Amino acid sequence: MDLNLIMYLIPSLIMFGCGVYGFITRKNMIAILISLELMLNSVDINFVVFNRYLFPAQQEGMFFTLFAIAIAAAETAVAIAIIINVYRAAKNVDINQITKMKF
Amino acid sequence: MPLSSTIYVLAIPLFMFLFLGLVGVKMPRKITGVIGVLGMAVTTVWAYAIAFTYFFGNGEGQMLDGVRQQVVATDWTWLSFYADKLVVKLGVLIDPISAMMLVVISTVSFMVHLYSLGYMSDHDGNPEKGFQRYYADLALFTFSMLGLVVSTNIFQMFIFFEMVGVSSYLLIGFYYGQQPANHASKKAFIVTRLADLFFLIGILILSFYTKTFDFKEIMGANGHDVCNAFTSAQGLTFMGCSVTAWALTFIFIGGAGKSAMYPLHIWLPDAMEGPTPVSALIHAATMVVAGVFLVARMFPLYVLEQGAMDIICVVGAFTAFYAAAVACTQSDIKRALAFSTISQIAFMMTSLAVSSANGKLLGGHEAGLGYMASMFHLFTHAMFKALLFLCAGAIIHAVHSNENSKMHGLHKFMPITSIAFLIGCLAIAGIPPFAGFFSKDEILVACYEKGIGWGLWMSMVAGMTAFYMFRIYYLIFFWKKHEVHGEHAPKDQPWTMTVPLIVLAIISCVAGFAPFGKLVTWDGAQLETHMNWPIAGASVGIALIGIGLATMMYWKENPLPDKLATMFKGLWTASYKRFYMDELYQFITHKIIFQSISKPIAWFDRTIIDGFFNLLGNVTNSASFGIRKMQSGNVQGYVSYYIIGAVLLAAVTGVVILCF
Amino acid sequence: MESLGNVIMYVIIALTIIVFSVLAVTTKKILRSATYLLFVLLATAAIYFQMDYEFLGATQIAVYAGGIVVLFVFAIMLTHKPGEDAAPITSHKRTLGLVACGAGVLLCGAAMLGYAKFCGQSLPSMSDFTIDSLGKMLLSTDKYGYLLPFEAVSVLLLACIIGGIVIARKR
Amino acid sequence: MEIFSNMLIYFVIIPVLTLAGLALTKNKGIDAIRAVAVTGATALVGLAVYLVVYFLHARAAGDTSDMILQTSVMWYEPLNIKLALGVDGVSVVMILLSAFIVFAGVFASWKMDPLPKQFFLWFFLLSTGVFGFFISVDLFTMFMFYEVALIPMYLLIGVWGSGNKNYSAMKLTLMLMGGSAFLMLGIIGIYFHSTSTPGEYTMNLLDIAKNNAIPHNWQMFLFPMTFVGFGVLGAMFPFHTWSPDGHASAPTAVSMLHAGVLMKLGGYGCFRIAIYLMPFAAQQLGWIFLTLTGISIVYGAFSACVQTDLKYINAYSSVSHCGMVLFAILMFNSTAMTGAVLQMLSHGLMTALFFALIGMIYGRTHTRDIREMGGLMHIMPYLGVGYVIAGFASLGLPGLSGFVAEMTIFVGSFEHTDMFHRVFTIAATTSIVITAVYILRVVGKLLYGAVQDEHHRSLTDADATERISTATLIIAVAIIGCFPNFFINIIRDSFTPVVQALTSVM
Repeated sequence: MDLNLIMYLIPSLIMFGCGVYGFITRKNMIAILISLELMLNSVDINFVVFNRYLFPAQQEGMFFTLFAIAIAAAETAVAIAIIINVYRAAKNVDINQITKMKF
Repeated sequence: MPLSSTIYVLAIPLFMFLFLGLVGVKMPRKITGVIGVLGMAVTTVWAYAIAFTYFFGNGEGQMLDGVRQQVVATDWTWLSFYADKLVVKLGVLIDPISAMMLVVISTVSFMVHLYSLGYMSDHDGNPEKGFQRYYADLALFTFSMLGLVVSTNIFQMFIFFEMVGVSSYLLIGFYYGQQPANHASKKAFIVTRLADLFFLIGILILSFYTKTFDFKEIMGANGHDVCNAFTSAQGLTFMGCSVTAWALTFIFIGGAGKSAMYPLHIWLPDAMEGPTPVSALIHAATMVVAGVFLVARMFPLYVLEQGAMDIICVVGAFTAFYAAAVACTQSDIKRALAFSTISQIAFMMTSLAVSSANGKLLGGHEAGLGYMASMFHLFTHAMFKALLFLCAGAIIHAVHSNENSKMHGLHKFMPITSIAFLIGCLAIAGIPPFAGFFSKDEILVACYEKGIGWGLWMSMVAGMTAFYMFRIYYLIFFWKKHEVHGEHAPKDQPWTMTVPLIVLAIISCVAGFAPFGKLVTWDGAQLETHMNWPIAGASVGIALIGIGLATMMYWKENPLPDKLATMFKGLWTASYKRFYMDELYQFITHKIIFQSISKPIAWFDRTIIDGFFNLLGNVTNSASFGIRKMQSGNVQGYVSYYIIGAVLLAAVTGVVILCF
Repeated sequence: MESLGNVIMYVIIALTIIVFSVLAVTTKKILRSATYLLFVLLATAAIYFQMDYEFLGATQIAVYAGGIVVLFVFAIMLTHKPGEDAAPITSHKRTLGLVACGAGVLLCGAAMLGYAKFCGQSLPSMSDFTIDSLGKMLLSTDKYGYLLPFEAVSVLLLACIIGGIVIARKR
Repeated sequence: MEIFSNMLIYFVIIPVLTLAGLALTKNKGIDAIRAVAVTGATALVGLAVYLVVYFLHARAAGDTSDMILQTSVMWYEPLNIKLALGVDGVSVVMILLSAFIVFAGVFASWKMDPLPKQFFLWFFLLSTGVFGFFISVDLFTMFMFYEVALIPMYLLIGVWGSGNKNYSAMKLTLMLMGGSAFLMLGIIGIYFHSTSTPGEYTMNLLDIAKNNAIPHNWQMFLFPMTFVGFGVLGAMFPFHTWSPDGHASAPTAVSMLHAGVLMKLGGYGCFRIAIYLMPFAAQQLGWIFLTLTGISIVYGAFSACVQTDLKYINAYSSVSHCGMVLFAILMFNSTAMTGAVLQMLSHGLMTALFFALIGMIYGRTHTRDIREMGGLMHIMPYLGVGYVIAGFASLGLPGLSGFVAEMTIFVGSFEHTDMFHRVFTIAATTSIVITAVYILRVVGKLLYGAVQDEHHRSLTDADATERISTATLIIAVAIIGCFPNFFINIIRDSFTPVVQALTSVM
């Protein structure tokens, strides 16, 4: 049995779908962030897999993923800082409750 | 006096209108009145001089082989619809009828101007409020009427038709503060406007085929040479009738509106709400004959179109009878006189129309007798009807009422007025040697020539005329002793009012001897007229019967009229109510035009059309409100819409790619 | 033909990813959610190893599994009482989420399977790609050199550090 | 700059300078504001009169070109948009009309309150658009000035209006904007078919007419677009409903300018763009619009019969009269079209007069409901007489402008060789009776009769500025009515190219 491109893409797709679902349904900000990480991760997988299967001579996909990981880390750090700050102000991380800055 | 100076006959009243209307308002009332009268006096003298020059002078081109020629004295291009053809000119056309009309209009107008000095003032002889406006409007009317009769083309005639309509509107509504005058003026204008609409359509049709408005170009000099375009258009038919018949009938309707032919007569009795001198000038002597004048002016064309002529004949004969029947029962003296006017104008119309049969003039060597008679009657009628109205004005001024129940037995108090009124009555009844006898006799002769039925019918109406005129006369001046109300007993009026009465009475006595046949004929050739003694005798006999009947019923107070009224109650009421024509019009205007057309249209506009556009607006609005909810600030919502949208877009693209 | 070990390895990885992804977004306890995320991330790292990208896998483990998940756990600890359940998901949102993710997955899946026959080949061999060349590429400015993004990311990280301090510092 | 040597550009520059002058005045300095406004308006009238003289002189000197005073300056190279100026007889008289109405409008809004400065600013911006429209021969600049004239309307009604002003302003602006959307589509379509050599597209309508390159099937699509676009502004049935509400809410001077000039843009555009450039479609589709305009004429008149608000009566009467303008334009012969321009002149002046008088009466009685007024002639004879004269002009009394215009239209229309058109003309003539009905109804109720409201007895007659405003218009109406040939001679030759284009496709 060959492990071909599609076989890696399918789990990645499902991971992405779960990320979308979680992002839409979750109310907890951290949970939303987790869903976001799922989506990012699935995209990373795609980059790598496409790179590896279709263009084995080049390394762009790999590098892209590398930078994406770095940026994801930065983003998560800032996001969590914001969440903690929000929690400090509102004693809550539920997005439905935090409407003070809306409108 | 050169004929080209006729323009000043028009210019003076126009100037008087502008002067009195703009400057006169600031001047003392009495002075404006005097200026108005003087202006009119000059106009009158000038008009007489023009008429004299035309009839008796021998200027260039006036007489040719014993035929009096039409003279175009002035012609100024006012409006050119097409550069070379269809040009509206304002000009002066002098021919027998317009010269005669100049005399009629200026005489009556001058008399009315003079008379109004006295009439339009209160008890102490001070002029009323609006005196300047009154004289300005009179001058405007005189100008318009003069302009009408000297028109060189049919469009100029239409223009002045409108102008007389407006000045009549202004004068009827002189007492605009009073509701009846207000309504009457509106009614007069709208009814005549409706008629003018038909006139306009007639002009449009006629000019479409002949490509000109000019009388001379359409009918040739003196009406002998009708242009080919007209005769060839007679062959074209529209809905079964020739287009020229349509055109001429429409033009006649225009004239019928001004001349108060049935069923467009309804404005005239109401127009009596205006000051009485105005009624004398406009609604008895001049404006109401504009329709007759119009038909007379286009007589050569009508002769060629027998269908239109027959319509005029029937309408005229019926109106004469109808109005006479109504006049027999009216209690308001001005209204009675108004119906008498309608009846007499119908005489003139009929007389014009009976002149021809099968496209040819009747009467052998007296061809065109009806035309001559009609113009003759127009002339005499203007004089004696103006006289009657001015007398009525004097009476009304004395007793402050139009109702004859308030009068009775005035003969002792106002002898001059009474005699003048009697002369007018005799003249209209057709008793020799007063003016009406001669003209009415010619008309009856013309009618008998057309057919014995027409003659008998018109003779009967002539008898009715004598009856109702003397009924009015007796009810005003005799019947019973006058009951004096208040301090003032009625008396003859000041000289400004009696002089016109006397002058007009004298004219009414002698005008019948004028050699009309030599002066005014349809083609300018002289016409030898002979007294037709059998017919003349018979008509005098009928008139005497009418007078006798009136004397029997109304000379002294007696129960006979009441008894007759109860005996023929339905007929009497119908006649008193003018055979319900006003109610019919009321129904048409209010119930049909306002309630059934205008209201639904206005509703349709507000509800359906406006509603549609409001609906568009509301739909957009509510759609926006619906969409606004999606813009909630909820990122999760945005993501889901984004994803769904992206998926849909991808799906659509995929389907499109797969399909093509 | 792949070795059986690889196939077994793949099955384990795929199952881990699918199961723990689903669990990560459905569990009610937020701390568990973070833990499941950790498993998913580790499985992802395993994919990278399978693809012969050892450095990437290592980074994944170090940064994601080691750094980010720990951050999550700290954050959760700070903001949540232990044992607290997440609020139940409203049915409206669940429908919306299911529709969005279901439609997306179905469409992409359909598209992918439509192209499946073009991807029949097995893992191609990769010419010598060593840490050495990777490091050179990261710091070179030639073609296939990544110095600029590298520096940009470093600036970004610096900004993040400062930003994180500024945001989270007590006032 | 070459463009500044053309006097036409000053019709735009003067209002702009007036705007600048107004901007410099202080908010409270009412005298300075009035002085600037009057100066600007007077300069416009003077220039317009000079233009007429210049035009007549040029024609007399044998200048037979379609347009005189042509100048063209490149404005936006990539799309070949130029600032192209030029006037023919029609534009000359329309400019004269606009100048007169702006002049009278300034006097009619003498006591404008509140914010007089801002009012005059918008007022002159509107005038800029109007004049710009009439002097342009480039589709783009025409459209631009058209929009410039439209937008101030919203604020002028919305801020200074009365009654249900927000609704009316919104409705008016939206409907006219809807019209201009059609129009823009039409103009873009024309642009891309303006020439048969690709890549040399032009917006200059004289060039487009000369190229005559719009394919017939495109004409059938673009003609309705442009005609409806302008027809909305010309209050064509069924797109007229903005007019009653808009006029009823607008302040006096705006009603004057709007009914007097802005609605004329519609008629002018219809013939200058829609018919001139697309004669084939005009011949093919003319009957549809002829039917609609015919309906407008009679429908507007009937609607006016039962209205009770003075401004509504006048607005519906405008629908009827403007319907006649479009009706005559669609008759495709130079007499009827000349009549249409005369009708534009006449209706412009007369409606402006009406609105001025209504504004003055409303300013005194604070009601426009004719059921609540009566016998005003006793109290304010000057205004009363003015109203009667305006009414007479409207119902077509000879000697005033309405008669000349209507008769030219009727005679010209009836000369059409087609029976359908002639029968329709007869149907349209009935409006003269209905017009008389509603005009006399108003006059009878409003001015005649007894005084309805005793409080009205203390009211005053017109003051000096009001007299200037109305007298200007009355004199203009009378001049057109008495000496129509003067205007006809200016106008008529301008239609030669249009009629030629129309007959060539028969």
